[in-house]
Amino acid sequence: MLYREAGDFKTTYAKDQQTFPIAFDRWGYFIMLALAFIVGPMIINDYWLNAVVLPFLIYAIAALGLNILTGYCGQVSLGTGGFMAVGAYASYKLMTSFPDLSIIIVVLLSGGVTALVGILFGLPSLRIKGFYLAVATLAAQFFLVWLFNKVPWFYNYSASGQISAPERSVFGYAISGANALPHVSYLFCLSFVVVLAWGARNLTRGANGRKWMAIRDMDIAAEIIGVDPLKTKLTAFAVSSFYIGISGALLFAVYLGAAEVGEAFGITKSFLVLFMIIIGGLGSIFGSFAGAAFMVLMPVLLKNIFVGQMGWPTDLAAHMEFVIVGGLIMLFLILEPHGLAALWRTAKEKLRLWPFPH
Amino acid sequence: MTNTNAGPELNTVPKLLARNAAKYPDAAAYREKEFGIWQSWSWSQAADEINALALGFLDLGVQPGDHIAIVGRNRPYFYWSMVAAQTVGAVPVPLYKDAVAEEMAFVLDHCTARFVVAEDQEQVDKIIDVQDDLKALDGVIYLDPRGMRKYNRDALFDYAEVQQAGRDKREQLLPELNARLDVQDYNTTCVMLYTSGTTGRPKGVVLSNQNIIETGRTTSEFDNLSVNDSVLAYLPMAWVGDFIFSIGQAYSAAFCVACPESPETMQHDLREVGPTYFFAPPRYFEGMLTSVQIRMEDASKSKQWLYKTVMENAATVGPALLDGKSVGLGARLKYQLGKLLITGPLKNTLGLSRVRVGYTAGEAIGPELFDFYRSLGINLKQLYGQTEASVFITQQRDGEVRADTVGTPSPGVELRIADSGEVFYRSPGSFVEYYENAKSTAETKDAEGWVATGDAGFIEPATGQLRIIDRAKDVGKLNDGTMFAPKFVENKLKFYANILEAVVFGNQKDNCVAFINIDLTAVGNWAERNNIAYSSYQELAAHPRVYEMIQENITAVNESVAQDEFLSGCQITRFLILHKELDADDGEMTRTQKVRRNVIADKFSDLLDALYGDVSEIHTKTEVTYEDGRKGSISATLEVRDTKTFPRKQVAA
Amino acid sequence: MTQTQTYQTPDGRTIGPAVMEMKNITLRFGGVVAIKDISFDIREGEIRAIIGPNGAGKSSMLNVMNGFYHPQDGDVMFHGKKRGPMKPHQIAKQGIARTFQNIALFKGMSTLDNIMTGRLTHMKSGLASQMMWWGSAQREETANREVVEKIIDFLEIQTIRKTPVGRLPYGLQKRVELGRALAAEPKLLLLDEPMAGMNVEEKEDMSRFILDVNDEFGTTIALIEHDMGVVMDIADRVVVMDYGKKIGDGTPAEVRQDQAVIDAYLGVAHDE
Amino acid sequence: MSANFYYGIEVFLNGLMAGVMYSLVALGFVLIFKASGIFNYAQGVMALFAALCLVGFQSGQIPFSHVINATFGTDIHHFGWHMPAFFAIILTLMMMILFAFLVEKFLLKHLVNQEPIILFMATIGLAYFMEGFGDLMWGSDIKKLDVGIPQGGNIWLETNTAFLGGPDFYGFYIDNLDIWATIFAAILVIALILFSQYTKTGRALRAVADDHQAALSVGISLRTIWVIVWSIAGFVALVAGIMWGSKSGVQFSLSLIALKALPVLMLGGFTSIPGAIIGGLIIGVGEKMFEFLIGAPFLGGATENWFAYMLALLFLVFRPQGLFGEKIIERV
Repeated sequence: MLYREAGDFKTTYAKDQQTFPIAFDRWGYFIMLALAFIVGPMIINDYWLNAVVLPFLIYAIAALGLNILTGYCGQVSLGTGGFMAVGAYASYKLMTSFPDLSIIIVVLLSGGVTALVGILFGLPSLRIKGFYLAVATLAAQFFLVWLFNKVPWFYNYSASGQISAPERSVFGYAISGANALPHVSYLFCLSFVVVLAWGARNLTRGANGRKWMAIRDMDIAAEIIGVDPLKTKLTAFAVSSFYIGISGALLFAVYLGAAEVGEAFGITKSFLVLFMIIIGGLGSIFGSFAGAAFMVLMPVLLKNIFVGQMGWPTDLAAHMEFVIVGGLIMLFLILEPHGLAALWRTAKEKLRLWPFPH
Repeated sequence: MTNTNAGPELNTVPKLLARNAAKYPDAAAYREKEFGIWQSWSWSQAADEINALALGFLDLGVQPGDHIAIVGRNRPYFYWSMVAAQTVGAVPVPLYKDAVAEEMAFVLDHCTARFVVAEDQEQVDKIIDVQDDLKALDGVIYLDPRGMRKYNRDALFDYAEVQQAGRDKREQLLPELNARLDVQDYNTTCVMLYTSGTTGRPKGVVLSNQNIIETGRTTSEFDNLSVNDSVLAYLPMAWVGDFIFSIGQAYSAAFCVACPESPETMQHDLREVGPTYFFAPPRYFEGMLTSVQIRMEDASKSKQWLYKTVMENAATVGPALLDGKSVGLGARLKYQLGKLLITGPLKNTLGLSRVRVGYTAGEAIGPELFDFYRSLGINLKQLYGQTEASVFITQQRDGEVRADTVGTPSPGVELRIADSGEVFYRSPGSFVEYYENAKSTAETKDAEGWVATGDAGFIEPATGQLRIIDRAKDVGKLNDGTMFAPKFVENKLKFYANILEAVVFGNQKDNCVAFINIDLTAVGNWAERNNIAYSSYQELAAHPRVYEMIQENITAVNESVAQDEFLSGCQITRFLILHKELDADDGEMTRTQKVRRNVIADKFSDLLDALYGDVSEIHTKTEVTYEDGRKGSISATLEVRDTKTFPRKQVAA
Repeated sequence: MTQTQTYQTPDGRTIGPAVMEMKNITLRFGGVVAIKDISFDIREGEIRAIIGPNGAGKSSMLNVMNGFYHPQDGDVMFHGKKRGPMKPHQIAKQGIARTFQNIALFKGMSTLDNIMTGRLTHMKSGLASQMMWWGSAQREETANREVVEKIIDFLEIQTIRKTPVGRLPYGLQKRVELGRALAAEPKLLLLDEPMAGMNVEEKEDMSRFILDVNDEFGTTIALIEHDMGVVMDIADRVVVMDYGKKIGDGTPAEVRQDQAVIDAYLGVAHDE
Repeated sequence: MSANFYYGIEVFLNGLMAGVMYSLVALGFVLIFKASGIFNYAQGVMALFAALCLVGFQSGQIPFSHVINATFGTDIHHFGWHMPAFFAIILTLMMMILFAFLVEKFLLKHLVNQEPIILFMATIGLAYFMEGFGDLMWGSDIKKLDVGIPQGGNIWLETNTAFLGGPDFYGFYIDNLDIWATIFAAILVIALILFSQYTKTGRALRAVADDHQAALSVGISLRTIWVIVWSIAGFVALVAGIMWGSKSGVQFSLSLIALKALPVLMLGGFTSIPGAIIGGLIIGVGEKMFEFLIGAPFLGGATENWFAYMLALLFLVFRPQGLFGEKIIERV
């Protein structure tokens, strides 16, 4: 209905292949960015930041990462929590061992470290496929968590076995530690999200993306037309882990501040992120965001309803949340197996054809 | 009226090209959807391409006055070929690409073409088939080499290679080129177009630079077309309209000519480029409207309601706004809201949202059809013209648009209505002569330069707008002496979505009868919704319920015909629905989709007799030509039906 | 059979020396012998057909040719060199492309993207530059898009450029798959039953495309079919297989005369 | 022989016992996967749910009492009667059958012909749902489950094996519960095999595993088959629930036995019943022995968490088709 595409035509392949080929979308995107960067910081407050915005941004990165591996390359992974832990502990070790190292570098390096670990656990994917691989990734999950638990070196022999983020700052603004200001950490994470999302989009629309999808859709055919399965899968694992590692680092350094591997990066995290991409939509950048938003907002909402409105004890509310989350996931898979992204796509198609139904 | 002076500065198309290349070097001159994107050429690039090709022509030995035939779908390369031909003093002769070999042979032979620029293997094969009869033919230049690897190269040239040769030999050939450009002037032939002609062999209409350039200039000023405009070139290149729009006007106004990827994707490409200047025959608008209605029928109830209410309001407000009449604020707001919700998106999906000036012509157009597009806010107007006039005879000014007239005389055109009711005109655009056909020339164009249109019509005293009734020669008399104008009735019939074609007979008879062709899309869709099964056009056409529908339509038409003081005699008493669609391949229609009344009359003489007889059923057998050229025959038993007629309105004394 | 001097076909194409030679190939699955001691060659620029009844081992032979199966005995010579143990994707990079009997397109992608995957062997740009969508990556993308668009144009599938292949009718999917193989600009193109399950019209189209490919790009083509009909019209030379053995080899004319072939086809039709 | 050696054997035996438990859960997975191609992540939660219901019925707890109290401010907890274990088990079994029916009706029916991964996700959703539901219904406090299976070390075995080792070996300590579990498991497995071999339904089940059309030809609708399979899986879950429940109390962590069963599946293959059993035993023994020999002494213990997975992983890398799967010939 809103689209006016007549006369919006492409004279070069570069224009034809851009992310938002339709001018209307392009403008919408830029306006949103502007709002996020300019208006966002003004209105952001502690409650929203910690309850919704930060988790959303950080999990969006993880979701992007997992979506690259599972949604684009078709390798189901249940090890996300473990890889986030790698990111978190890497950043912790880096921050504590090199106090002067810029936090930005730290975060990126943490991603790099995670990528390496990812490659390691990705190796079996050449021979193990489908569910077997999914289960195999649990090995990573459990082993890594156990590792960070059992080896004191990782948590600098602290008595509690916890890790806690020292204060670090960018351009003189504290973004981790006690004195971090909401809008600063907001902008910090936002920048990461934007850059990484952009990168993910580029990777998935180009040669790499096609390799990944080829492997996903029909690995044998892919190999026969010249796609090296191992190399391709490993890139997917590496890139995906890089993203997940970064989100782990941010989750720990910027959001949590202190973490104990068991409950911060347990298997439930793996499932949380998995749900995000299922509900959001496999193989879709937009889906990663939609899913993250959904999975972050819903609990907040439910909490407000049951605890806030109905005055239930929190444990009951928690159980109720389980019921509803589980129910919603089933509902979603029944109604729209391809997630919010697919809903969005159909809606958009309808708008473009409006007033015609098809 | 052969004019002796060489005319103004810009008196040839190549000069216009040079002007544009200098004045708007970077403005888009040509676009074509190919390889997934819109390939574009600026005016300077176009000039370069054309000159290279022109030099190539010289290299091939093209002489001034040679005829170069061009056959292919609308592509920049062929427009360039035409201008390149003009540049070297040759005469471009665009042909219909779907013409069969014989038709092509006739034209090529008649104009003694020395070269043909052909699109692809398909066209080349046609020419090879008939080349033995073409003494003058020295070579064929093809654009798409595919499939011709093994062809004998002697008389075959690759378009790109010809251009390359031209570029390579630029230095040595340039002087010759300029020399040839210098001798050209207003009187030099610009193009030769063959009129398919409703009867007899095609005639080669010779149009001079003056014809094309003056028409182009004045008419683009008329609608103030400019370098910012663009047009979609999708109609046959051999048709004068396309030549005027895509060369005459395009070169004088320097606007951009866009070519679709293929005929099938035209609709889609139209939506992509969104031209600002658009011409289409009524058929096209009809088809578009039909598809809109069909698609809306599948829409949800609420959406249909919205569509209905919005269109109702738009129907009154839209045209009013276009005509600059004053509209109440409330209605205006409603219209804007509708524009946001329905009409805007609709225009967009149809690809017409940027259209600033739209024309239709060729046949009468139904009021509701006309109003539909006007209510969308599309400035759709009518013009009346013909090849011999370089198109424009009359056209409607903004704000003076009506469905039943064709407007006031175009700039520089004088009109005269003969006592016979036939329309005559004299204009800078009127043609020089029919090529090698002094006889026909004399018949059509008298000493003072008055040209007979062959159409009967009259000028409304009040508005000065011309109204066309029918082909002059078709206008006849019923036995009771009242006027018989078949087209007038046929058009009224064709306004109904169910009726694709109608052929009415009655000259020298007591009463009128009609052959009907149903519209397979519309009726087929209707059949689907009423789950009526059918396997073929023939079966659907013979269906009793279809007959009933058509009968109702005809009765309605009779009622309205009865209102016309002159033509109330033309009510239809009996009709039948033809068992086949009238088709150009069977010679029943012209390539421009006009019915060939007489051909049909004797081809289906048995049916005609049945209509004037009293049988209620008739068995017949008809020969048909399939797309691949094979012949076959279909036989059917057709029902003949009587229809209700209405008392004539008395001629006001 | 393996004379090496080049010659001209009646319709004026040049047939060069052997591109690929199969030497005494034997392939077993466990106990089952799929291919038994078969030798033949494929010469540059020719259209070579391998025909035989269902279960004759044709597909297995194709899988050996592009290295998906590894024969227990015998050598595969490519451009005169013996081919060592290689992975299929390495062999693809050597310039062997193929299509599949039961279409193996990437369902999740558009026609365009599917054919673009055929270009992957020609795309080298690094991860980083792709992530940035800068320099080499974008140039490469555009350059290859141009090649692919030519193919799309060649196969006359412009209208479905951006349609997800899952939605396409069977015949078109086959065409897209051919496009994907062509995109690799292969030295040797293997077609696995290109006309299987097509109606007459589609078969005609496909044969036209196969001939055009061979004609326009001079691509060497080896194709498998189980019904003789169409193949005999387009192939230069034909290998006939039955029960994993070679029972005939030569020009269509020769093969038609061959008694063993006639028996295999007119005799009791056996399908597994 | 040193005492350590015998302790090693003891660990080995305990490993076997644990392995049996794993197999029990794995069995549930295999049954469902064979019949419907669904990788039922909820199997573990089903065990928890079964156990919760069982305890609930036995102790006459009022379902949803917490919710009711929270919403209406009431303070109700028990009906005040105690139900004999036997009836409670029957009741629970009915519960599980009802559950199977509901799952088919509201979930599976709508997900026919979806990709396996989607179905898998759905079962994860189901797991979440049931976990929350179970807790809402019965409360999340740790409950003791006792259906009369003898517990504690088996004295007879201990005393009669004490002589084996030296002075500091006191005989094998093996929990009666484990022994009973083994026996039950054995019976269960045999029963299942008989069922699938000799009953019409059983054959149908096997047919479905091969292809769905075949199943229909046997004359049983796919949907009934699914209900049956899920009921059986529910029954298996109940047994597992009882064993694990009586061993370590009924609580959330019980649902994690699912995670224990997964490596077993990888080892034994998703479709093989014997695979599930052998796999279970290997894993059970393997992780106990690894912990005993390497984990505890050198790695700071708690290696059971991941050892099973690592083992399965490595194993698969070298034998992707699992223990009993036959070699895959890939075709194109």
